[in-house]
Amino acid sequence: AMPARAQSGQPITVGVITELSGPYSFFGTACRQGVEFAEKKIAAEGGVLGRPLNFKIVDDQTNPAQAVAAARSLDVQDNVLAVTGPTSSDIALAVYGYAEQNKVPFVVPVAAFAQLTKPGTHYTFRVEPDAVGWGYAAAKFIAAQKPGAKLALMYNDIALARAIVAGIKYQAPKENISIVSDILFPQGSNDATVQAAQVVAAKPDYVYLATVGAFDVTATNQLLDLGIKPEQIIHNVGTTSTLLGYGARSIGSIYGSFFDANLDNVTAEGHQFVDEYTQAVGRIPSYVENFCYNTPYIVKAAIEKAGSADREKFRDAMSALNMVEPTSGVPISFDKNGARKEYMYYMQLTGVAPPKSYTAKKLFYIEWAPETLPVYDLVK
Amino acid sequence: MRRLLHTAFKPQLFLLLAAGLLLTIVVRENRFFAFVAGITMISIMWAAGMNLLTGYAGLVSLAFAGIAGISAYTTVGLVMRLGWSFWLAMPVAALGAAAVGVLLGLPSLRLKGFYFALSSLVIQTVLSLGFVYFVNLTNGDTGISQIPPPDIPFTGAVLRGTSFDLLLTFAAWFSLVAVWAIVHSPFGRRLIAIREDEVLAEAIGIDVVRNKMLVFFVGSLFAGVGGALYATYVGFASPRSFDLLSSLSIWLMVAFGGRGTLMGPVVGALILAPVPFLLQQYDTLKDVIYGALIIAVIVLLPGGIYGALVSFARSLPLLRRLSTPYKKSVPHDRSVHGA
Amino acid sequence: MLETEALVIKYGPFLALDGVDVSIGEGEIIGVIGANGAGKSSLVRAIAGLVPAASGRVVFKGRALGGEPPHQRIRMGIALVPEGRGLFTRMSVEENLMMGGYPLPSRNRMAGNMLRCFDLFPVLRERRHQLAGTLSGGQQQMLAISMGLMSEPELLILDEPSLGLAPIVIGEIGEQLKQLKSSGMTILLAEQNATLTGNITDRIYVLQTGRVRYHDKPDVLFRMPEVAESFLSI
Amino acid sequence: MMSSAALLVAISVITTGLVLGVIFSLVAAGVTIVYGSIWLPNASNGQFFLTAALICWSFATWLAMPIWAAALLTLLVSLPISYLLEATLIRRFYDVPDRNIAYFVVTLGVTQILSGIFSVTYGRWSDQFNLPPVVSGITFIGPFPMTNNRIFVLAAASVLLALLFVMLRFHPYGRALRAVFQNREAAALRGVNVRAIYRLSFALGMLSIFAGGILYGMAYSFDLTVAWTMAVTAFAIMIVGGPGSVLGAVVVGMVFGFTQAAVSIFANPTVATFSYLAAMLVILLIKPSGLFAR
Amino acid sequence: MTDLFTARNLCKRFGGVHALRNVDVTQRAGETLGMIGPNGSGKTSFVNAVTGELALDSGRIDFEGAEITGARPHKVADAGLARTFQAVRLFGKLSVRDNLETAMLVLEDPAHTLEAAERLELLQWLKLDNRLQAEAGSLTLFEQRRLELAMRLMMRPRLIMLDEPVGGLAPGEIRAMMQILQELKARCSIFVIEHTMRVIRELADRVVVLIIGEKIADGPPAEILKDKRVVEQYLGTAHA
Ligand SMILES: Nc1ncnc2c1ncn2[C@@H]1O[C@H](COP(=O)(O)OP(=O)(O)OP(=O)(O)O)[C@@H](O)[C@H]1O
Ligand SMILES: Nc1ncnc2c1ncn2[C@@H]1O[C@H](COP(=O)(O)OP(=O)(O)OP(=O)(O)O)[C@@H](O)[C@H]1O
Ligand SMILES: [Mg+2]
Ligand SMILES: [Mg+2]
Repeated sequence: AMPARAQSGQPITVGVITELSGPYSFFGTACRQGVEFAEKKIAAEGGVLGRPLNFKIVDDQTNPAQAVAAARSLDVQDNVLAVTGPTSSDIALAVYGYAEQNKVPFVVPVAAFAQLTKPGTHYTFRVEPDAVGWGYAAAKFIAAQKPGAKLALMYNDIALARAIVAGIKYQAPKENISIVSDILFPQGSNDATVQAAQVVAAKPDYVYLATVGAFDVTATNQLLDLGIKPEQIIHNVGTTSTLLGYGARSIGSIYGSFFDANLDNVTAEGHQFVDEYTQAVGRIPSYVENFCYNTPYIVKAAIEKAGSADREKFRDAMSALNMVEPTSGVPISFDKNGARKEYMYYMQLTGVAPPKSYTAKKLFYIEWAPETLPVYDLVK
Repeated sequence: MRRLLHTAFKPQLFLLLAAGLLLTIVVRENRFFAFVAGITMISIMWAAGMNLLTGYAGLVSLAFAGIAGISAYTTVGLVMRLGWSFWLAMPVAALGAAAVGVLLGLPSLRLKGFYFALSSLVIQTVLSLGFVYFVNLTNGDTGISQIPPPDIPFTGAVLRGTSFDLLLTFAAWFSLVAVWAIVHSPFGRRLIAIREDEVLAEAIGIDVVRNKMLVFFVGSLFAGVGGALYATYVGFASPRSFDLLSSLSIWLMVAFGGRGTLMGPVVGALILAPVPFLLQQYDTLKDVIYGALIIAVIVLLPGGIYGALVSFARSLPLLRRLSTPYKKSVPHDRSVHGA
Repeated sequence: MLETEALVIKYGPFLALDGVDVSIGEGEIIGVIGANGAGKSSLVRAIAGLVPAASGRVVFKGRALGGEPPHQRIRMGIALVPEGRGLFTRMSVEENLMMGGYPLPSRNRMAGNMLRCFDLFPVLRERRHQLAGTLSGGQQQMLAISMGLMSEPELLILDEPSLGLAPIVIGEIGEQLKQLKSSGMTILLAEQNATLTGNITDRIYVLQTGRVRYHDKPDVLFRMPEVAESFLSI
Repeated sequence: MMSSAALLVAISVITTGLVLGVIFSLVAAGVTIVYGSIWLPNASNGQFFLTAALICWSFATWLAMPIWAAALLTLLVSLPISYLLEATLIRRFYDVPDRNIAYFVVTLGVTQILSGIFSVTYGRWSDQFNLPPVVSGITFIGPFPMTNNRIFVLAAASVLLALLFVMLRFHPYGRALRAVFQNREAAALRGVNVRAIYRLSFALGMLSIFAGGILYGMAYSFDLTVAWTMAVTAFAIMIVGGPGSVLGAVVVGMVFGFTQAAVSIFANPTVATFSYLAAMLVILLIKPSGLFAR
Repeated sequence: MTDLFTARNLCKRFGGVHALRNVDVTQRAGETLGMIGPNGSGKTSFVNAVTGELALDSGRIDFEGAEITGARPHKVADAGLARTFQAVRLFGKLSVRDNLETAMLVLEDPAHTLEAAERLELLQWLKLDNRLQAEAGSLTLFEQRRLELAMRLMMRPRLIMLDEPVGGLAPGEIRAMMQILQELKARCSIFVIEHTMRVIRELADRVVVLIIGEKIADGPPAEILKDKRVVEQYLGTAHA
């Protein structure tokens, strides 16, 4: 009875602009799943302020112009409270421009661009820690594992990877890590054998991979072919499909993460999410789905804090927000530019059970404040 | 120039302008449709330029979007970094892009027919790689966001909302006027002559090299101006906005509407440009519908939609003057041209 | 050998052939002459299967030809050397000749025929490796005729073979055709004028705007002033 | 005497160049045969390349077929697909003027449809796909360990290319194909069944594109983005090599393969990529009809 | 009479083939020069060389006192030297009018129209005035040859080089064409390649004979056509 009455109010709508087609359709769809799960649960829990909380999902076709158009239509046609959704960073940045110019609150679930929260940002909030920070964390992790380690870098010519590498290169000297090989792949590379050979020749302790999509798996396999040990390979992050893609031979390899079903900090609700998601999709969720699942809760919390569905009030509530991820208990708060308090896990793959799941154990956890490193000098 | 003014006052072109303005006014209340209309106007402009190259000069250049991109990035750079006025930056950028366009057109001097098209496809990929690679100029695949709309000189105000839409409508209309003027000028005739038979063209005193370079310059100007407007209108520019797919879709508007006719590309743009926006809800079917649409048209009306309309159009005096009829080439393999 | 019966050919509404009857006997050389647009090419193209007959029929060796496409008709023994020569400009002379012998079952027959063509037109032997497109106009014509011969046709059809040839070569070709005739080949010759047809043909059909206007032995025909006037060589 | 490190890199360049080269060549050969006879610039060749890999993957994962069976079956599947396309879309343009343009539009439509379908199906299931190795184990070439799987891919592709080459060079079909390309009516008059040649070329082209896709899937894990890169590469190779010339496709394909393999040796891979595409344009300016065009 | 154009020892080889060997040709203003020679003797190559289609190995060409060696075809046309092609070449898909107007572009005077009196009488003379709307490709060969001629005359050339102008025409048409060429003399100088001796005999003031790329004779038709070598290697006894 209680929920029924609660939802009597007229609905609050939040726009979700994400990649349901085009090159990023995989992440967009995964993200949509996460959002929809949360939407259902929130509805079941009685919505927010006694009003239903709806998420209107629009396909941006992995195309900036489309994304901007979508933002515009959500803004002016559906008059949404806020927008969220993109998983591809340049798409997110396109929407960012619109959001900041038109004063539409924008909650970015999975996009690691520091630019999304550059100084002066007012309406945008980034849930995922930024890429430069990933690099920083990697350096910290490697130093903790093996003082004075020799590190090889392999990365694609994409902004995300360049940002990560910038972070590593900034922190490495401080941790006296020596970078023995630094290999950039043009976009559309097919083969990494030669580069792998170059890496082998440089005799590193660790190889840090910031490559994308299928090429990431190819590169990994070719490193292993040339005799690099799984334990020496560090993937920038691990999503379920790639971790399974690496296959049994790369058990022991390391990857960065922000949420993992195998972590022991996963809450009851977290486990419920993991189970339901696995049920529905046939694959355990990774940090991507997790961020997308948590985002509606962040929105909900902010609305409750604001006590109304007014954009300005909502925005203020967001920046003053102080909560924990319902799935993992990791704290969530944003600085004045909307950057989330940074944190990162490093996990080690201990087993794979394709196509459904894998097991892994935590090696390392670190938290730090966004201002710890000069992010915006490192990436323009 | 005189000719241009002269053309601008042709009643039928005025009618077009009126129609365009009307559309802009009608949709102005709904900013979403207004935005889609705006993009369509830019597409019309691009299609017009592409048509000049493809339809009249017979030079299929699939590096078109790349050239638009060069102009866009230059404009943005000049405006956002050097603080130039858009109205100074845009022409400079467009001219620069046009110069590059001429450069990239050089292969067409040796490569005949569709062969040039295929090589331009490769050129486009190189440009795309470039946009990603020269991070400090283009901000790589991150793209550049918060691009300010054009300023209104000496007022400190900026051009936004409906006034910007109106500007785009004018731009689109003007590009049609320009194409019209060119096609009906000696230059236009030379282009057609070159398209039909280069050797004969030279034998009757037409400087093939010079005219080809010229048309690449003019065509690229359309690309450039369009690019500058696009970036400022969308407020964002990234390599994805100016990639091979963009080139192809512009070219498709021309082929779809009808090559070598003034109105064909307009029709093409009016139909194809809005499709992806209006189908945003149908993410699973969108591409299939788009593809099927293209195939259906080319199968049913090989001359493009407008090509099919022309015969009918001839019966209407107004359209007749608007249409340089679609010409089909002789059914002979040596003319279906290749290397 | 071959008859056309009330053959009609239309290009859209345009009537190119309007009920033409010609008959060619075994081992004859038949001429078809007519001004531009008279319908010579249309006639021979119809016989070769390049254009469909709107009505009427083509009977070859007692058998009515239906919709057989050119590639089947050449295997029946009908070879057309088309107007405009139909060469493969970016292939060597040799390769062109090989294409001429495409229907032949055996390679050595191909080789044999090629040698005969080289004897017929020695210049082709010199130029065997030159691209056909770069041959002079006349050389191309010689190559075209040779290609027709390569497939050992029973009926060889030539559409304006004398086009662009030096007078002496026209004479030679005349001689060659006579030889081919004596070796039992049947030949149909479409020409603008009588320089070639005049002295070697058994009978001549004069086409005018899609109809057979006259049909008789050359000497008889050319005694008619109106024929002589418009077709006798200059 | 090279240091073993240098040797390792050197051999890796050679082997990688070969593997990439043969796959490029195979796809380019498919493209060049089709364009070099029907005047059909198949914009969807990349998508079909991908289709092959995906079909093979589906057979292997869903039907749990042994990989070699999956591969063969996929090759077979290409035939009905070619036939369907030929019968529905390709055939009707055989007599159309400017048909290369018409074909480009049509195949772009096909590309749109296929990529649309893939991005909402496979694209949503995974962001990368892997085929199990055909053969396991590693063979040492000097200091360089090469997986037998890659050796297999190299061998298989080479055999297919050899077959194609021999067929086009020594079988009358090869000459007939070029003849049809140059002057279709004349070819018909010389006894060539033009439509049969068209059909054969199309099927043959699709077959080698499919083979390329399957072998690529065996050598590398792949995702949907591979389609466009491959499409452009194949066109580039065809232009430089000359239409209809399998030899050209092979030689230029190899050059492309080796260049890509060697780029990382240079200071800056992206610049290297620019430079070889630029080199391609220069070659075209010098010999517009393509290196091996007749 | 002044020299209209002179070609000094032109040489052109194609691989082993000598298309032209030290060919010297001079034509005076107002004179009609004929060129004959066996197939493949280099006649077309000569024209191509003069009009810039073909790059020479060596040699020098002057037109109206100015050197045009190696000038691109459009420059040559600009200079007032027009040529036709052995196989008729027109903008087949365009109308006769468009063909003509395109040919007039070279004059670059904005005022010019097809309706200008001088042009109208030209068209009447060539009997094209009532075919203006027809598609050039659909004309009969004879009409096409006339259109080709008209297009060149639109360019107001001083010299026009005709490569086998009566090739493929029926005898009646040939007579008509010869009549046209006779009248053409009044308008500009003519250089004509032909295999039809009557054309040479009746039109040419002087004939040049090429054989295997070499000039072997040069003189008035009457003598040349009796020349032993010409008869043996080109005309054949039938014609003598
Ligand atoms: N493909 C076609 N479409 C339309 N009309 C055509 C076509 N081919 C020929 N014609 C017309 O048919 C008539 C006969 O043409 P055809 O070529 O048979 O005459 P011809 O005697 O061969 O002339 P020529 O001596 O010029 O070769 C001509 O009026 C020509 O214009
Ligand atoms: N591009 C080329 N490559 C090789 N050889 C060529 C080329 N062009 C012409 N030739 C050769 O040069 C010679 C002269 O050719 P040209 O066309 O000038 O002869 P022509 O006198 O015009 O003969 P015709 O009277 O038959 O037209 C011929 O032997 C021809 O084969
Ligand atoms: Mg004819
Ligand atoms: Mg000649």
